[in-house]
Amino acid sequence: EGISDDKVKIGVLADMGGVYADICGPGCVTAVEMAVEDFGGSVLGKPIEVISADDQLKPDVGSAKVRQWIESEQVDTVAGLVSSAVVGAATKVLTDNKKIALISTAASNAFTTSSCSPYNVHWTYNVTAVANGTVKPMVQAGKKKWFFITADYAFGHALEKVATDVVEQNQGEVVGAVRAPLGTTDFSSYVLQAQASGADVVALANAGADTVNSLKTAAEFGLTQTADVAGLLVFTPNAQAMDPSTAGGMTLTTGFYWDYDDATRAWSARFKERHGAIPAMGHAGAYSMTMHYLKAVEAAGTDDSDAVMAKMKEMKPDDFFARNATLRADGRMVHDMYTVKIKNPDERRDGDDIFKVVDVLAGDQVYEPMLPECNFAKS
Amino acid sequence: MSQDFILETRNLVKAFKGFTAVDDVNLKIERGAIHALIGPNGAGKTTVFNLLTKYLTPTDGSLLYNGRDITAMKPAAIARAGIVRSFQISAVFPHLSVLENVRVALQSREGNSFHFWKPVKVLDRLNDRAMELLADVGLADFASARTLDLPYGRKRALEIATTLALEPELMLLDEPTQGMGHEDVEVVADLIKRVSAGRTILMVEHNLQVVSRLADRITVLQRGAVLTEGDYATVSADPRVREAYLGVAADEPAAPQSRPASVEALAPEARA
Amino acid sequence: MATFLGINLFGLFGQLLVGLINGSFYALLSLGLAIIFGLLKIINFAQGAMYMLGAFGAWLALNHLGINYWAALVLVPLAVGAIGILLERVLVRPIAHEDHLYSLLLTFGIALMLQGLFTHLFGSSGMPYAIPDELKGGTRLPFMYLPDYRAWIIVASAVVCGGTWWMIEKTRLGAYLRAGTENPQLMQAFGINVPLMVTLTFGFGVALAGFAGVMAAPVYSVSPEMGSNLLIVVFAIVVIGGMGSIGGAILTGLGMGIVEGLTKYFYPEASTTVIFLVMVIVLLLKPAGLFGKEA
Amino acid sequence: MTSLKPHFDQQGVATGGRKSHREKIRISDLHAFYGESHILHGIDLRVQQGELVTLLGRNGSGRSTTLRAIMNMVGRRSGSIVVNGTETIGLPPHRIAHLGLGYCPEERGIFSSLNVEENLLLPPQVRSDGMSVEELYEMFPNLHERRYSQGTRLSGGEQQMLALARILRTGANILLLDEITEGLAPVIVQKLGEVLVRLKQRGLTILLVEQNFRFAAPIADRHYVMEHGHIVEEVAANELEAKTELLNTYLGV
Amino acid sequence: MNDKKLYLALFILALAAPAVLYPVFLMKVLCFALFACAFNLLLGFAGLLSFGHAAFLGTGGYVTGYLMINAGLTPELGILAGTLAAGLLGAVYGKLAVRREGIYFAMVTLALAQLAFFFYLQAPFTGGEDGLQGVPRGELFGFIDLSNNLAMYYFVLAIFVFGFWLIRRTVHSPFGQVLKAIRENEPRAISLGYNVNDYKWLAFVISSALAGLAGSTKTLVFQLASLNDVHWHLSGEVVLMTLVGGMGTLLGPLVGAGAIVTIQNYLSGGELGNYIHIILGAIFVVCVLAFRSGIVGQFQKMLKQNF
Ligand SMILES: Nc1ncnc2c1ncn2[C@@H]1O[C@H](COP(=O)(O)OP(=O)(O)OP(=O)(O)O)[C@@H](O)[C@H]1O
Ligand SMILES: Nc1ncnc2c1ncn2[C@@H]1O[C@H](COP(=O)(O)OP(=O)(O)OP(=O)(O)O)[C@@H](O)[C@H]1O
Ligand SMILES: CC(C)C[C@H](N)C(=O)O
Ligand SMILES: [Mg+2]
Ligand SMILES: [Mg+2]
Repeated sequence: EGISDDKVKIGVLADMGGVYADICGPGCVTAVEMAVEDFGGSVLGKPIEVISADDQLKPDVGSAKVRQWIESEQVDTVAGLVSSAVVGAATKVLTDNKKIALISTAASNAFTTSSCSPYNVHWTYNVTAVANGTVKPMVQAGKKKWFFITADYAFGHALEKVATDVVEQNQGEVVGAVRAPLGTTDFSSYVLQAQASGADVVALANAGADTVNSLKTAAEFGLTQTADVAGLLVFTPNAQAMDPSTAGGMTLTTGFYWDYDDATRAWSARFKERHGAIPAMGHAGAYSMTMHYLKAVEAAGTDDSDAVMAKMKEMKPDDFFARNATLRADGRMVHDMYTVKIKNPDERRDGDDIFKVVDVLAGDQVYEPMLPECNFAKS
Repeated sequence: MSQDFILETRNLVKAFKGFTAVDDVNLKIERGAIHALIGPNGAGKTTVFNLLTKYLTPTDGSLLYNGRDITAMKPAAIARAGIVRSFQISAVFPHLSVLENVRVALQSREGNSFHFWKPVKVLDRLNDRAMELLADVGLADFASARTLDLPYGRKRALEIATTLALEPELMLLDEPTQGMGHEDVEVVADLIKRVSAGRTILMVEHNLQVVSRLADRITVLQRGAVLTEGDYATVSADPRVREAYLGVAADEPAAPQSRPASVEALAPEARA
Repeated sequence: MATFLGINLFGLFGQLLVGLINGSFYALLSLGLAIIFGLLKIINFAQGAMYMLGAFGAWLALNHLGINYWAALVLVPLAVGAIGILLERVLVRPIAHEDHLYSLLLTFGIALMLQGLFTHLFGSSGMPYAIPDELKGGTRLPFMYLPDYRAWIIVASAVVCGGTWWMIEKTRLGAYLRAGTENPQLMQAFGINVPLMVTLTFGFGVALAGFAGVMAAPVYSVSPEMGSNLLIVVFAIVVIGGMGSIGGAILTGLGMGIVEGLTKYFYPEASTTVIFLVMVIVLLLKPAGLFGKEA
Repeated sequence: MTSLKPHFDQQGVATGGRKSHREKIRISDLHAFYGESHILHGIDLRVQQGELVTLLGRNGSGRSTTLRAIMNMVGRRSGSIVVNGTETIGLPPHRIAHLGLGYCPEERGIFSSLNVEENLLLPPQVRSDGMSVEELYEMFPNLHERRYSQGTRLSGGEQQMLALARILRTGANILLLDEITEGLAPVIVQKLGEVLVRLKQRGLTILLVEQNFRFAAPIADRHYVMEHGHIVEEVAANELEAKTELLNTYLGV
Repeated sequence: MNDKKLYLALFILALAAPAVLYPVFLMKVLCFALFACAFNLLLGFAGLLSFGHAAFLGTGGYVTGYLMINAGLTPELGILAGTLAAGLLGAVYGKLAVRREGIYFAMVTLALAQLAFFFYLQAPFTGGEDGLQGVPRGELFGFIDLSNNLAMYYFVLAIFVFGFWLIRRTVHSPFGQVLKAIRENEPRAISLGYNVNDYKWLAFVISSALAGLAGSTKTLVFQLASLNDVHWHLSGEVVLMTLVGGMGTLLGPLVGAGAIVTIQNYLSGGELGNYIHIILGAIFVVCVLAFRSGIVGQFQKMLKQNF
């Protein structure tokens, strides 16, 4: 009972200098720190401490760090958590040690399905949500033939798979797919293959620079004129890196957009002031879930993981980020998602004005239903 | 077939891109002799040498060693079979001690060279033999010196000791006295004479003094082919040799000087 | 559509052409590396970072100085070359006489620092750089749509590579360079200012990477990581071509672009590995590389 | 012997109307170092125009180092080296060459990345009156025959010829020659002797390091004997006979 | 012997270390130290720069990990299997690589390692970039529970001591003597009748097997085998460790591995992570410019000068 070691210590594990650093790196640390400050810096009279580490996008580095935090630095929970590979390894260590994983940015849906755990919390989005959000309406609107340019690693494969399911469930057809190694600089070969396939939609099942580069090449080779190009997972920094004249008009799904309403704008302004750039969805998610965690600690009167977890699932998340939200028993936070269109150059006020929200998707329509075996409330 | 030849080349040819450096050479090296290979620059001496030691592969022809065809053997195998060459410039292991240099050579006949689990002490039983060899070449006092620090002539001596450690039947020496001062030339020449007992030596040498003193038989190469062969007197009297190599008019007598003792002897070597 | 053995020939032509375009970048980059290695015996692991500097240079020039693509094509390589000269004078020179391994580590360190610095300054997501208006659009070939800019890449790279090759292999200056690599001391005793020559050569090799960077900016995203991924591939190309062979680096660069392009078509997962497979095979069959002189 | 003897007296005859200094090389108190090791300990020597001076000594006595020090190719050097009236102790090597020096190194320094002809044409001309390529090919027919062959593919002796020929083309009028007869057939050595005499007659100044005393003796005007980095003796050509004993002890001739 | 005393002191320090330092950190240092020592056997004592040594570390790791998960081996057998597998791969790769010299040798090893990387990336059993997660540490000889960090630590220490001893023995053996001769003057060694390629090959096999041993052990410690273990960055890192410590010295790689792992550990925490590339890069530059003979090498020089 009470607070172990007389403090609540949160470790932020993120990519500080690699390709996802803009998506959840130093920014995630800032977001968590903001949450702690907004919470008042202490809980149940004990100080809250934030430490952070760079996982270098390596599972071994990340899991070793988490192990060290738990075994010798009294960390109570780990937030951030960017790349699915790292998160997979880190959550194993956390679960073994009964510590909570606050996953804000990783895309895989495995953490609440195939490798679900009573200590995983997955907050912002996942591959299913973005695939459903983006793919379903397009297939239903008559774009039946799909081609995938997929990042050749677990995340890309997972995204391609759920998207393929969505296409097929809606009587569409996948006419081809090509797996490009992570960090491919030249996509022209793949774009030509996509072009030759005669697809209506070429879906980019990749992330970060890969998305930016593949889209750029698609535009250059005229693919954007003969087919729709859909970025399945696009974070705001990536969207900013795209040439507005080619990206303009592209539809995608996101868990958060800074310019949605006054509440998001207010928080985002504070974030930008400290971080120097507008928040990506993982940043906002990290803030939101840290807040929720701390509230649960306060409500539970302890930082014991099981008690806190129970409280987190019992309390309803509700803030500028989590709209119409519930934290399911499997650890999946289900909330409103947004269909957005990338703005054309003439629609933009400035460099931060990139998305136009065109639709709000209810969480339970885009996230997969809970698997019975992951319903920890029952077992 | 009265003579015993340790090494024979049959119609040896080496052609480099559009250039035949060795052209149909038939050499016969008599067992126990000191055989010298001389000839103008670019005649193909070094190339023949490299062919004999397998640093080059013949374009055509064959090599016979003790009657056995060795044309296809690898360099290291040739060495183990008893043909060992010395190099033009100090081929020593600079950061090993003088003793270790010789020991490495002795070790190659020991059969424990792949034993990485044994302590190096097992090599100590080679020390006596190594010291003997060093004494033979006058290096006994330097056994523990670092080889790098030896003066040039001593390095040559060490190299010969190392070569002897392999107990070669046939030693190949490429310009053993090149770049040496007169003193060292003497020392090395004496050494060669001494170690030639019981083995065969084939050498390339431009220093005629050394050749005349040591060689039992001389083969003169020119433009890749054998010009003539014989002992020093015969060869040096051959007008073709004198024109192509020695560089004196055919009517002047050519003879190597004995030890120069006066300024008279300080004249160019080609002069009488 | 024309097919042969079940392969779509038109598709294949497209892939070959695309491979050639990529190969043009490889050729430029490996040429720079080959000059620096072949002539100065410096293994410049910072070459990738210089390529990245070239691309960022173009971006900065456009966004902060209002310098357009065409001017950047000239100015940025000069600037990158100047940075190279500075690096050579200040950092590389002091270890010029040490084992090659050290120059490799040093330049690797420089590359890390530059990459870290740019990530710190500009983030990791990359910057957009638009294709210059003059080269927007493209030509419809029977088998593919060839963007004008891509055609320009082939032309520009061919001119620069060819000119460089000619200069090194066919002129007196080139002979000085080649000889200077082998025995700088003696060249200096012949009256040639070798240190200056080394510096300028390094600068030139690096400027080539900067040039490639500017060329790349409109087609690949301008990001801090863009060079590091490319580097060991380009290095492999230099080795396959035969270290020290200038023509070898160029031809192998083009060739490997094509090999990689075909792999992307038939077995994309292996596209980043195929070059190493080629390297193993080549080195085992031809120790000094395809165009290298055997020792 | 007379046939090869210079046709002028020991002082030589100044040829050419150039207003250059009679004293071509003046070295005083030269010290040279390789890293930590102190090799030359205060060398003093001078060479007049048109003179052929040799440096004699045992292996390792510092003769090559003296030549290298003149070219500023040693680790560090101090003292004074005046070439053609210009102090060179502070000059970088490439500037020194342009004072009209031609250096033929002991290890020959043939470039393997260049063919024979490229090697021959490589060193920039430092003066206009060097020998022409045709003349050189005539002198060394082997080189002509192998002119498109890679430089280091030449035989040892051929490389030696190339190294010498190479600097004769540059028009350098002060030659620093290190063991140029090494590994050459007697017939070529003889020819080289004639060449050096001819060069001298053209007014060139030659500083020669030679192991082959019998080659050097008849053509040299003076000899310096070195030991352990010092100059221990200076012998004029006409004193040779008188000093044979002495030379014997120094050189073991 | 002075050496012996130093080793003994170090050993006692190592026995006591977990009382002060986090055992997993120490184990990481030991694993990388063994890796670097194995690498240095090639670079420092045979003059061969392998730029693909991660392939062996990774192979050891993957094989051990796979067998521990799927075949339920005891840790000692798992490690043995990983080591043998790495040695076997080393035998094949070595056969090809020793035919080339210098930078070409380095490039062949790099290229072969890239092929290995591709294999582990694509092979179905490796878990792609997730790696092989959740490798059990198991019970040593069936009764010592290694999930206890201290027990694991002493096991790792024993492995390291064995590896180090073997390297030291190899260096000071008849075989080591020949290696040294080959490094000094290869043509001469050939002319003395040595098939130099066979010697280089054996050194390569020993080195790769020991690198595999390090990888197997590391997998057990971290319960994870991942693509980073076979990535060329790691091959580069081991060069750095060796150089920082002092190549060609026995203790150098140990010191270098300790230094680099410590620095990385320190940098990966918190705000500094942002600068990790800049700082690591600066370390490279400073090392190369100022401390080329490495920490141990520099130290030895100082000793020589002052005594
Ligand atoms: N690898 C090669 N490629 C082409 N030509 C070569 C090669 N090696 C030697 N030659 C040529 O073959 C001829 C013979 O060379 P070799 O080295 O055998 O001469 P040599 O008799 O040893 O002469 P020297 O007395 O000058 O050393 C020379 O003209 C040389 O240029
Ligand atoms: N690069 C170097 N570094 C260190 N010491 C050197 C170097 N070169 C020569 N030495 C040393 O300098 C001394 C003089 O060498 P130098 O080459 O001048 O002798 P030399 O009289 O020309 O003899 P040789 O007949 O060997 O050419 C020798 O002791 C030699 O070991
Ligand atoms: C976009 C990225 C943050 C996704 C990440 N690569 C993952 O595997 O989940
Ligand atoms: Mg606590
Ligand atoms: Mg020869």
